Amino acid sequence: MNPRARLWLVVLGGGGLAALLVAACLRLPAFGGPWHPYGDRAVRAALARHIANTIASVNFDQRAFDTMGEMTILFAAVLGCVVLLRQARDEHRDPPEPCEVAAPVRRYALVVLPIALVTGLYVIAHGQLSPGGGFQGGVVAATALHLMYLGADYAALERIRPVEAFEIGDALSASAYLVLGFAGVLAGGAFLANTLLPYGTFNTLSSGGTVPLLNAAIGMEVASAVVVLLARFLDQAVEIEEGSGS
Amino acid sequence: MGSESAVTAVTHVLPYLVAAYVFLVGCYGLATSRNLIHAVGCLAVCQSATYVLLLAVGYRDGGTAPVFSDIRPGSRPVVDPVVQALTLTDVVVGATVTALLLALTVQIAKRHGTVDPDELRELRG
Amino acid sequence: MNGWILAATVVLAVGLGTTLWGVATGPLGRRVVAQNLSTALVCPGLLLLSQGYDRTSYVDLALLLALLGPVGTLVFARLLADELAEEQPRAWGLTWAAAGLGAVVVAVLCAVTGPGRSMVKLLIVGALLVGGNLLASRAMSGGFPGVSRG
Amino acid sequence: MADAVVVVALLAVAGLATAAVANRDPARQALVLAVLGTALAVLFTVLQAPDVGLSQLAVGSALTPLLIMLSVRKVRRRSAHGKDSKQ
Repeated sequence: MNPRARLWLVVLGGGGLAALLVAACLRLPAFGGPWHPYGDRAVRAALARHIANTIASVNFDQRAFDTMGEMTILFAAVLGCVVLLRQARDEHRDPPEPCEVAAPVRRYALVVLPIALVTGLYVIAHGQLSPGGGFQGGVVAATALHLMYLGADYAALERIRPVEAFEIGDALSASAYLVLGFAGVLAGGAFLANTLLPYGTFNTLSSGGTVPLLNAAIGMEVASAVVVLLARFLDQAVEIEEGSGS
Repeated sequence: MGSESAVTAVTHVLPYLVAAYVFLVGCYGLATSRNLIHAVGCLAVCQSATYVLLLAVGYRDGGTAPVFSDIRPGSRPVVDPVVQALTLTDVVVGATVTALLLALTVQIAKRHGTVDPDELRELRG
Repeated sequence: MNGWILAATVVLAVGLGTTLWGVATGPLGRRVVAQNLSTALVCPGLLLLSQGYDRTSYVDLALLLALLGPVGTLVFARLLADELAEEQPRAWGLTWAAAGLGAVVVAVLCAVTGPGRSMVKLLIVGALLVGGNLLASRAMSGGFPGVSRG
Repeated sequence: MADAVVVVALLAVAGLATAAVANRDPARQALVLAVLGTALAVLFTVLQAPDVGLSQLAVGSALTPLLIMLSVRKVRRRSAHGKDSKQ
């Protein structure tokens, strides 16, 4: 098909889709309306289990099984990247020479790295209280490590980030989530049911039964997954060269 | 009076229309892209349309976030937490899917030496 | 709608409008400057929104943006170092103006909040925002002189 | 009028999405996507979803740009390498 015919097809199909979408939008409940039956029930259930952040309660208690599905997608995507971006037979590793970075940039990276790591951990730890949680905090902590690459050089990053350890951490935290789920079954409840631990005092770090534990498992899983992912991309972009032997 | 009701009518559907527009624009970019990395970026734009739609459905006028670390429960109306939880996981998982597609693109570039979908089709056919 | 949200609306409209125009057109150097300015202009907007909605927990958003926004700019400054070395983008007037806006917003909010934990958090956000913004500007105009590949 | 800030954020997202599609060079598109991520975070904040906003900031401001720029670098280096060997 030539590009012109393809463009016409896109315009035709897109136009039809646009008309249907606009028609659907006009029949949706008005934006900002007061009727949210599921939301109201979710808030009540979260408060009954002493969880201050209702979103964390939905993610790690009321719909914890869905979060397991999300975690599986994450795990599979990382596995796919690792397989796709492995070193091929006709490639060799060529460590890049250390690069020159302006002194203020280097200093900034070294100062902000620990701050960003602590912020990531803070976001994970307060997941069931204030906005935040394992998903967000994990990404922040993993991104923070890569300030070492941005502010210093690749060799420095490799020293503070042993990829094998993070691969093991990824698998361990994914299985920790499953183990916590099965612990619910063994205790006589259902898979991932939040009946294992006491609910604790409202608005404290240990409140919410198993929610903080599942949250921590997801935080570790996301952080390790992102580190492994970026490590593969950095390997390809910086280190792996075409042609066998050097 | 008439113009005022027209304004409220627009604000009542505007978020949905923006979501539909963002989705369609992303699709257009995907269909006409000449570079696979650009296409992955367009897919990210399509994904963001779903976030906008979900959160728009859950919004309540005058509501605030259902997070009770700094307000007393029941003191203010809150928005729908269920759609927020769906979107929250979607954002992070969407990013890893983007990474998977970029990995595929890098692999295609290695195998075929190009990331232009049209040139790739010629190589095969 | 209270005054805080009105101020946030103005800051966000101006900030997002100018960065949209700056990042979508023109030479590469100008686009990186615009990306850096988006952090510096949106972060005060988020702080004002948190005050306007009377939710101290929303300050976390501004904290994360102040931390990660400059990191994003560093990504571009480092991986586009070759292209940027030819252009040497400099916009110190704009950068200092944006940093000044951030400092003023943080100072006003600190005066309203009064001493306490939330004030410490606001000061951290302000320091990270202004420092990161200035540093990112420095990084894109010759912060990576020796990056050929690495 | 209370929705003015919502309308501003929505229009910014729509404009940036258009710009992200219209910029055909991946490096320039990555810059627009970084700003789009920030604008989406603002939209989520005004729609009272700070959790989602945090998620979007964490992913959109540094992680996605880094992934795209690393892919661009790999693909460019490859094609530069290919041209060298052809000459």
